[in-house]
Amino acid sequence: MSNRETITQKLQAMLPADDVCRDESCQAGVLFSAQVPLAKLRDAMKECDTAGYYLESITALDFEDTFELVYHLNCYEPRARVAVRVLCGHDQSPATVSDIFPSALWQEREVHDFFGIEFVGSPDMRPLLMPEDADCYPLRKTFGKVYAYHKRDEIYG
Amino acid sequence: MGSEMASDWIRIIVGLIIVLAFSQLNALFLVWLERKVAGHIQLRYGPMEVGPHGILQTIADGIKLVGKELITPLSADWKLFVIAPVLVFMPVLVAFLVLPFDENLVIRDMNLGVLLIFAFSTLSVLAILAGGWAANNKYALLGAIRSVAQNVAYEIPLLLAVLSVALMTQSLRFSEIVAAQCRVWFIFLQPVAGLIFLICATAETNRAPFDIPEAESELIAGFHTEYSGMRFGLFFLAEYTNMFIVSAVATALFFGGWHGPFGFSFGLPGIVWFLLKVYILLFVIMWVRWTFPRVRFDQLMNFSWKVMLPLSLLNLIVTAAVLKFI
Amino acid sequence: MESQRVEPVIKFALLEDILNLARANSLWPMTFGLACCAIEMMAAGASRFDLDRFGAGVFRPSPRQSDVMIVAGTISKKMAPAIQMLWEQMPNPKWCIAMGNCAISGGPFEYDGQYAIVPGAHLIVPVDITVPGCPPRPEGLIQGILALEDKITGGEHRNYLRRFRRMGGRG
Amino acid sequence: MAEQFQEPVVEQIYTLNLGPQHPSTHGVLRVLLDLDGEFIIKADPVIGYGHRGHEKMAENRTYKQFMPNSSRMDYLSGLLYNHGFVLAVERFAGVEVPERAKYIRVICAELNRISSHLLWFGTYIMDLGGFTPFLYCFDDRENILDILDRVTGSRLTYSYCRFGGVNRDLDGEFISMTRAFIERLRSRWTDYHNLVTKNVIFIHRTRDVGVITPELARQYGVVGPNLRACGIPFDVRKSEPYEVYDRFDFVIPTGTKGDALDRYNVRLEEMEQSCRIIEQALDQLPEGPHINEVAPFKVKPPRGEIYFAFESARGLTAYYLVSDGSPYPYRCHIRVPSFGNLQVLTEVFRGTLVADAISILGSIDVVIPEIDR
Repeated sequence: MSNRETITQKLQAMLPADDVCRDESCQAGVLFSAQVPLAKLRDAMKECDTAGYYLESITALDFEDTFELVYHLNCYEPRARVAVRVLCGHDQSPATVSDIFPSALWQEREVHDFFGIEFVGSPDMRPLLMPEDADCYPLRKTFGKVYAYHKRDEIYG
Repeated sequence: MGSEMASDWIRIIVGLIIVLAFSQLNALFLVWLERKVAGHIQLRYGPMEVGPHGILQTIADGIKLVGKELITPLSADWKLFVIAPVLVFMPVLVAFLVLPFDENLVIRDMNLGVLLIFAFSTLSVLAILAGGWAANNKYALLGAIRSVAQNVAYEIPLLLAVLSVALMTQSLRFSEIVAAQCRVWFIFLQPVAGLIFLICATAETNRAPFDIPEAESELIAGFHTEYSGMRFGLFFLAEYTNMFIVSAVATALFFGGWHGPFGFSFGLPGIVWFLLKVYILLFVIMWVRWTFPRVRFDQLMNFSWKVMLPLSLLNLIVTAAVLKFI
Repeated sequence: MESQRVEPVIKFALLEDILNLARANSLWPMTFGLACCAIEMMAAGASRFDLDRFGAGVFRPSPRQSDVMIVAGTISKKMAPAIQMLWEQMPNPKWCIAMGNCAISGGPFEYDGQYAIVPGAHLIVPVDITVPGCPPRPEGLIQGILALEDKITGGEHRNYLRRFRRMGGRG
Repeated sequence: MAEQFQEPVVEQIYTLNLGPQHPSTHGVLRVLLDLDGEFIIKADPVIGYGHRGHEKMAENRTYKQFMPNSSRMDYLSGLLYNHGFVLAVERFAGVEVPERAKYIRVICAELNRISSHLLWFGTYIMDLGGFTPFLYCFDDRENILDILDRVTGSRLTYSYCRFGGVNRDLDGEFISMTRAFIERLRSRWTDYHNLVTKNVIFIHRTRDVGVITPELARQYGVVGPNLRACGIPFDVRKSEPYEVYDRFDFVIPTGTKGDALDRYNVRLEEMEQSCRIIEQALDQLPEGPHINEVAPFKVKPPRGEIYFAFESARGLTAYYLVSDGSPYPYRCHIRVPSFGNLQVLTEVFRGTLVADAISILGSIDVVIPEIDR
């Protein structure tokens, strides 16, 4: 069984059925995206790690009501990209996955730079791209000039 | 006796002045030549605009370096820092005293001439160490350490190679060694020693592919990272003068000095033959520099201790045996 | 910074002229690139454009041995202190060329609310010549270096050593 | 070398600050090296010296206004980034592209890939201390720039693609120049191989240096030629074919050991494969318009998001765009290949020599402003 089938089954077993949406044509670039609760993030990532996936990118989206962390994972097979999405309130702190995927360390530092999201348990939260004495989180929608600041449902609803 | 002493001293002083002028001008010319050779190897021209074909380029560089601010870093050991560039140039000048440019064109023909050159050229490594240490810069220190290790490693096979030549001529006097080559150059009788000498000489002068003490892509500028203005210029000139000296010694020891090939001089004076051969060797050294990548530090050491040293020892033993039994 | 240059009490006119002539024709740039413009700086030093023709092709990696700093690229706020330090490490007399729009004024990256860059090299080091373009072509950089040479000698007609004439014709 | 490396006594360690101004850190990378003699105990790359805030800028301007930024992130393969961005927005907003434009884009993109690899080749040999191949490569690269200059009007930072096509059509002169260039490049391989690939010093400096195992590559998300050098044939042009890449016959070169020599060989072979793609594209080049004239002037993708991956010269690159239905992106994240490729060095550097570190850093082929964005 290929990696992409394994991970679909595992995630479907772990999560409620409508939280995993699969798109065979990969129109939006991902095979399926899984809406994972914050507490289960590390479990989902461990499943991906054992299924032979690698972490492609971590990014955050800033909405009026919440942050959303998007983890893109991929393996060396055609059209197998997975998006693991985690809703994370403005005052919540997700757990680090840098011990599962070493590459997450820098990407979490980057997210911390830009959004000010603290990752619990991360060994190293120094600024990565911003200067050492930076005091702003530039990619938050409250910083600088922005055109829109939406609630999450206005885009994904 | 007294007048002989006096004339000797006059000879040395006049010689030194000539040597100073010659070595400086020659180094400037060599820098220009290097840039032209590099340019033509690299599909470009090199200096073109300052003087015809850029011949005045290095003179402009020199005047500019004289006019630059001399910076002594605050944390440096300033006595050593100041004296190191002078120290690196001094042994170079002494070496010119015994170089046989022509049969009679030598400032002081000593019976230990070969030994004198190598004794003094070893001093320059002290200057490099002093400079790199005094600058209190990590790159400079790394460069100095590498330089010392490299020089010690390559001095030994170099001297062993020279020793085989000395065995053949039973002399350390340049004039006698050159005179012995009037028919056949020693490069044909001692090809292994000649090759070892050339490789070690390239390493001794810190030229690519053995330029690890000043490896630009690793250590910025190596031991002279902190040097500015004419102090840097002295290191630079010393490097090129050193190149000239090793080429001249190689010419005298292996390529027949002032003799033409196989005893035919084609009516040219000895000094022309000598300089011609020196410049051909210099060209080869430049050619090598612009062709090869740099070796790694440990590979360099391995090459010296595991290949060059046994080879040169073997060569010496074989030479001695052949001389003894034939 | 211009105001800090004090006129010397005694002027050695001829000596000063000779020194300036030598300085102008032997501008060693520092090996130092920040972004896109650095590639065009490398191209200017490479075969087709060959800065070495004008004596400016000796790229020195150490600031102690270089005469001109070519600020080639965007100056981020994190990088600005490093650039200032490099400038201070260079021995006098020294010059600075701001290459590319980013180094001149922040270029395309300067906008209302930009948080990451310093808009212009002149804010941290004294700039002598600006070479506009995004990135400037190598010809542009060569033009800038020739202009700097002429600035040092006090006009192209006084640059006796260089045979090429920027304004046309050969000397 | 690693087997000679032993854990050192703490007092003997000293820290070397490599960069941000250093001849071989390719821009403004800074690496803090803990050294024991010449052995590296710990490497801590410090990045961000080229941070320009591209992602924030994207939120401040329309999709079209952001287009020039795309090629300034990775300036060595600017056209590939430009191409990728345009493709992402086109797929997102559903803009039709004429056939001819697709081929033109592929030709120009592959030319740009060759120029990027050529520059890497030159600078890598320069990092190893050989200066001359660098100038030979620049000479060849100038020929590509001449060709691209003709149609794009720029030497380095191209904004050639448009939503729905390309800015200018190719002419016959372009095609003949490209064919002549490929001919010339192939004749140059012998020179390069004689000068570099067969050189004993070069082989000793690269073989078994900086080995990246497939498992290490997966953990750190290494992509592109560095991944293929470990023996994994993963290339977005094959696995998720975009544009017209599925119509061409080309192979993905792979290595076996994942050392610097393998990475070198893979990149050299990739240039040859790019030449093959260009030749096939030139043969198949259809007639027709080069731009979709009815493409909307102001692109407004629907609400939602897209994650579009493409293969830049350094590996898998992706644009992650979130739209709220307005002409301004709500969020634009760029997944850059050098990010993972550089991070793996913290592991690979351990126990190597300073000279090897330079060699490894060069062989990884990072572009710092791309990481810093």
